[in-house]
Amino acid sequence: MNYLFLQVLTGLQISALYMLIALGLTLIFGTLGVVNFAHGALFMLGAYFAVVISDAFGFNVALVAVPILLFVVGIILERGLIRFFYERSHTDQILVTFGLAIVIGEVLKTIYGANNLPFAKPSWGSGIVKLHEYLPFLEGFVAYPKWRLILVVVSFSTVAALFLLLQFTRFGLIVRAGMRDSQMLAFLGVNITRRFTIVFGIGAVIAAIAGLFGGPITQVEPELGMKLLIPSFLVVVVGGMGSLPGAVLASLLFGMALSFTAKYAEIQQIIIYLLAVVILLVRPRGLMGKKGLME
Amino acid sequence: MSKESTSDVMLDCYEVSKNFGGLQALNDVNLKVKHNTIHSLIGPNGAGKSTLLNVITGMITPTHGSVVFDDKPMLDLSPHEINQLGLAKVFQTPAIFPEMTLIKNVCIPALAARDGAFKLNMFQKAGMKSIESFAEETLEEVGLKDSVHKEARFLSRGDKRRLELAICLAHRPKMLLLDEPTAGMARHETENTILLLRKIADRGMTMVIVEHDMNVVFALSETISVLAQGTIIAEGTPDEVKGNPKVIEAYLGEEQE
Amino acid sequence: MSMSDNKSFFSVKNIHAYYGESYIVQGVSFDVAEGEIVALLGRNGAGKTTTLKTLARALDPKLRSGEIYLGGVALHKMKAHEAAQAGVQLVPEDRRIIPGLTVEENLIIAQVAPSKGWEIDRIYEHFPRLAERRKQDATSMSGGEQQMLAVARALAREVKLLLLDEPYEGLAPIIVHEIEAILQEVKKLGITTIIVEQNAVAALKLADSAIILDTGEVAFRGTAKEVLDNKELREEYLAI
Amino acid sequence: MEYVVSILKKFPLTVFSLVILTMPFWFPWIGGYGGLATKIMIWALFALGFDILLGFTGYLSFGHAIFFGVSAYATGLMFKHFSDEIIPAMIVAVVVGTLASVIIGYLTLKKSGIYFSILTLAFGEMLHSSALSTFGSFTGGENGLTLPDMIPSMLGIEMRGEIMFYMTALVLILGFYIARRIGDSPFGLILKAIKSNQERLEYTGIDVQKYKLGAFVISAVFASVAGSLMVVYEPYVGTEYLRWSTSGNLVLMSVMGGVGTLIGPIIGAAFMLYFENVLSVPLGEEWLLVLGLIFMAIVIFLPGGFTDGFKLIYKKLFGNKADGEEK
Repeated sequence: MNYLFLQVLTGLQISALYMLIALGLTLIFGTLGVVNFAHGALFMLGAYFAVVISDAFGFNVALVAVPILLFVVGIILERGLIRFFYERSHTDQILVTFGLAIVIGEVLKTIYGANNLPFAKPSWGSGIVKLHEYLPFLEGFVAYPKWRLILVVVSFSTVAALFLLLQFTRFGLIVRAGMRDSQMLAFLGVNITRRFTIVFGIGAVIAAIAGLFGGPITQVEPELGMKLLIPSFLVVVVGGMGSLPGAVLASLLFGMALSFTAKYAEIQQIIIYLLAVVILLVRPRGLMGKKGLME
Repeated sequence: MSKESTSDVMLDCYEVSKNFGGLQALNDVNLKVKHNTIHSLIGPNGAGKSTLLNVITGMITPTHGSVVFDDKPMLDLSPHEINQLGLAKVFQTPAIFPEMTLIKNVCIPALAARDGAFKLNMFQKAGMKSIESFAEETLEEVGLKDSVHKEARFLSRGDKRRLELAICLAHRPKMLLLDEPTAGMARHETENTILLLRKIADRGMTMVIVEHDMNVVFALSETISVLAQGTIIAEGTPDEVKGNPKVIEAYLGEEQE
Repeated sequence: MSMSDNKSFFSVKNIHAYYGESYIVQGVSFDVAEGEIVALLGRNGAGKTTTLKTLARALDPKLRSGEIYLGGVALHKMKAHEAAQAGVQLVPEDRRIIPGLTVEENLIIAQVAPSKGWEIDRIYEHFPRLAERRKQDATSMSGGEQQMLAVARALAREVKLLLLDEPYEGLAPIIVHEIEAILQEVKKLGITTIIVEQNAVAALKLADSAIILDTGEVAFRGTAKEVLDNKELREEYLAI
Repeated sequence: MEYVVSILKKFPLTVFSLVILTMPFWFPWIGGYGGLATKIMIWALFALGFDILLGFTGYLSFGHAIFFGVSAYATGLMFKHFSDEIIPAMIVAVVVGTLASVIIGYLTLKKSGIYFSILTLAFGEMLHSSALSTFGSFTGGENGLTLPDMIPSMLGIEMRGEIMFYMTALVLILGFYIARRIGDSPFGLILKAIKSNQERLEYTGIDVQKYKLGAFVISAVFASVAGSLMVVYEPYVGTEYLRWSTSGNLVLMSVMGGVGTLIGPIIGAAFMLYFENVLSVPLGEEWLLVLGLIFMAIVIFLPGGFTDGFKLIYKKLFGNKADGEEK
């Protein structure tokens, strides 16, 4: 029982970070139709900002400042670069955002060097949680790092918040409608491009949250963006491009697969790629993909 | 005009039905197209004409029914296999290779006819000459001789449709499917197209034409099938169809006396 | 209705529009009086839908030159959402009901941007069928009901110019009569309307006047009756 | 100038060969050195093959490091366990790379667009990860496959220095010749049609799937030869040979040079290696940043890459005289 519980918990914790990054990716793809290879770089930017700001002013300041900063960065990127690529091919989008990812990575390397920046957890997030005290079905002593639990909670809360925003607000209604038929919305007088700019900003904010809470677990170094982008992209594609529930489902699947193969390093190293390849070959549009997208 | 001598059927669609998530696009459609005839398919928008064409060309699989072309069953064949059997489709919006010159556009089907669906002819240059001169002849036939070295995307819309016709002819098909061959053409272009199609048909080509322009339909067809709401409501010669009250109600519109 | 005092309430001056490199609308000009209902006719491929989309200021087709004025406002300088806010309402071909949204959400979304037309309750009064299905996924409705919703969605906005693209397309004859009845009701509202319909006879029943397009140019402008009475004209351009 | 261009057009292969074979004489003038010239040849070959896939068919593979890397490992293992003779090693390497491409191509080419890119990326990372851990005992794991004191030879002649350069240069010239022949052949015509309008092609009686696989395998053969030559040149197999970054660099150089032109990716490869090894000295640590910016600028403003840039400049300078160019 203990073993199973811990495996699942670890699976959730691994999923949590993938989920956050994949969520931003798929949100941007689903609304703007842009394949953003720079999304990993945005996440990395979030982690760097988080380190720098919490070193100077403490983590609690970073908690507020980093999402705001990334929102601004997102808006600037969308207005200054991405919007010119709406009409270009997906290949061109991949190429330009790939270039952007390199540039962001190199800028960070130039400023902060190629080495890992130490990311100190805030005092309220360090230490362990004695799970057996709360969960009677666990036997003996079962502890788990507190920060990892926080990451899981934050991640699922972000998913829930995004879901609520999209499902129950007027802004969400417009965005959902825009994902399905943005041209018709324009015919109804809605300035959908302005909303889409905000969506890009929200995608960047989610990347900021991932950086804030994921940074202390991963290492904060200039390769981080690409390192997480590749599996996150797999999550998005396996989930079905543009499908938010698909991204959640696929990240859970990946997290569990990684957690349950932990004993067998040889398999664990390749399990997500193997899963991705098999799923995509069986279900070409991913788990919950819609017909006609990206084909 | 009907040629009684060849009563054999070239294309036989038998009880074809297609259901798109609850929408019955085709409902037990039977369509027999005879050798060396021009058979038109008319009906209001949304009646299922494009669906039927897509079933015939292998783009979609019907829920039920069978399609036999030249005595060979065609369901489960991929589009290129159907094409290799001798059935070519002229699309409604011109489907061409926009970045290529006209001659190259037409060389491709000529190569497909000569080499089959796949051939590793990577080092071959010889033989291209005969292909090219054949392509040129085909372009001349549709009246595009003067622009063989132009890039296809710079053609006018009417010329793009001619080019597509040339692409289909270069494969030397047994049967042509034409989806609204005169849509978007000016009056005189339409008349030229009628003459051109007539000329091609007279050399022994079987054609299925989907068309809205009744002038074109009546000028060309030996047989007309009228599709409405996914079923064939009438079939016959132009005169028979013109007078059919069901057809007037569903499609031609009530004539105001 | 103030038809006579404003002969060029809506005015199109020499517009040229392209789909990519395809030149579709080739210099179309016409005027429409306030409250007038015009049938825009022509054979398939004559450029009718492209013209309507150009008037609604869609991104594609691209308007390369020409001017469009609605009540003196220059639409040709606007984007689609600005034109819609200025009072242009397109009921597009194939209806474009937004999938994944309920009937009610499809109506709410029409009232996000200024200016509002009918209140949703008023729409439900006039379209009881939609009221019954307000919570249903809109694209699960029948074609006729979706067409009803498309018209209702336009009325949810303040409409100065209604553009109807093939309102009868793909509908069974009985349903066509139903939609016809609805459009006759709409006609009483006195909204300036341009209707594109391949079923020319049905369109002319509704319209005061007609424009016939042929390969991207205006081939005829006159009253609906003139078209119905002129057999040659119909054969030449409408093939009926 | 016009005269120069007309010669270029009439004898592209001769001009190309002359430029390549005289490289040891002129390359040092601009700061290059012998070893770098060889490395440029190898990457140019890799990029040249890639252009048959990306440039002709439009399929963007993010996993071409697979074939480069797999064949590099095969070559290394042959050297380690068999002999230092390069001919058997290279034959085995190319066979292994080709087989891999047939399998992976068959599985991935049914998808297009982003799905194809991501699937090839996934295959690449899968192999990279498994080389690091699963097959670590064969591949040397994280350290790469080291071949201490190995000097590969061909028929007893040691392959290093200028001999290695000329051998590689000849392979590249042969590759360029083959690629051009393919480009002019019916096969090449059909590949280009895939990029132009795949659907039309299917309705024109062409088995598109097989042609795509053909292009994929040909590009993988080029990649395999390049990967094998890399180990001959430098008897060591780095783990990064299989990594996404190798595929990424390949994409960078192809796009910068100009895809679909064959010569473009070669120029792109030369530019990138020259940049990395020579210009990086004055630029210091930030050279990759500058390269990234150049790449972005090209994607944004000059989607045709350097070759398109040359054409534009030529047209600007010589106006209408250039009209005969590039139909």
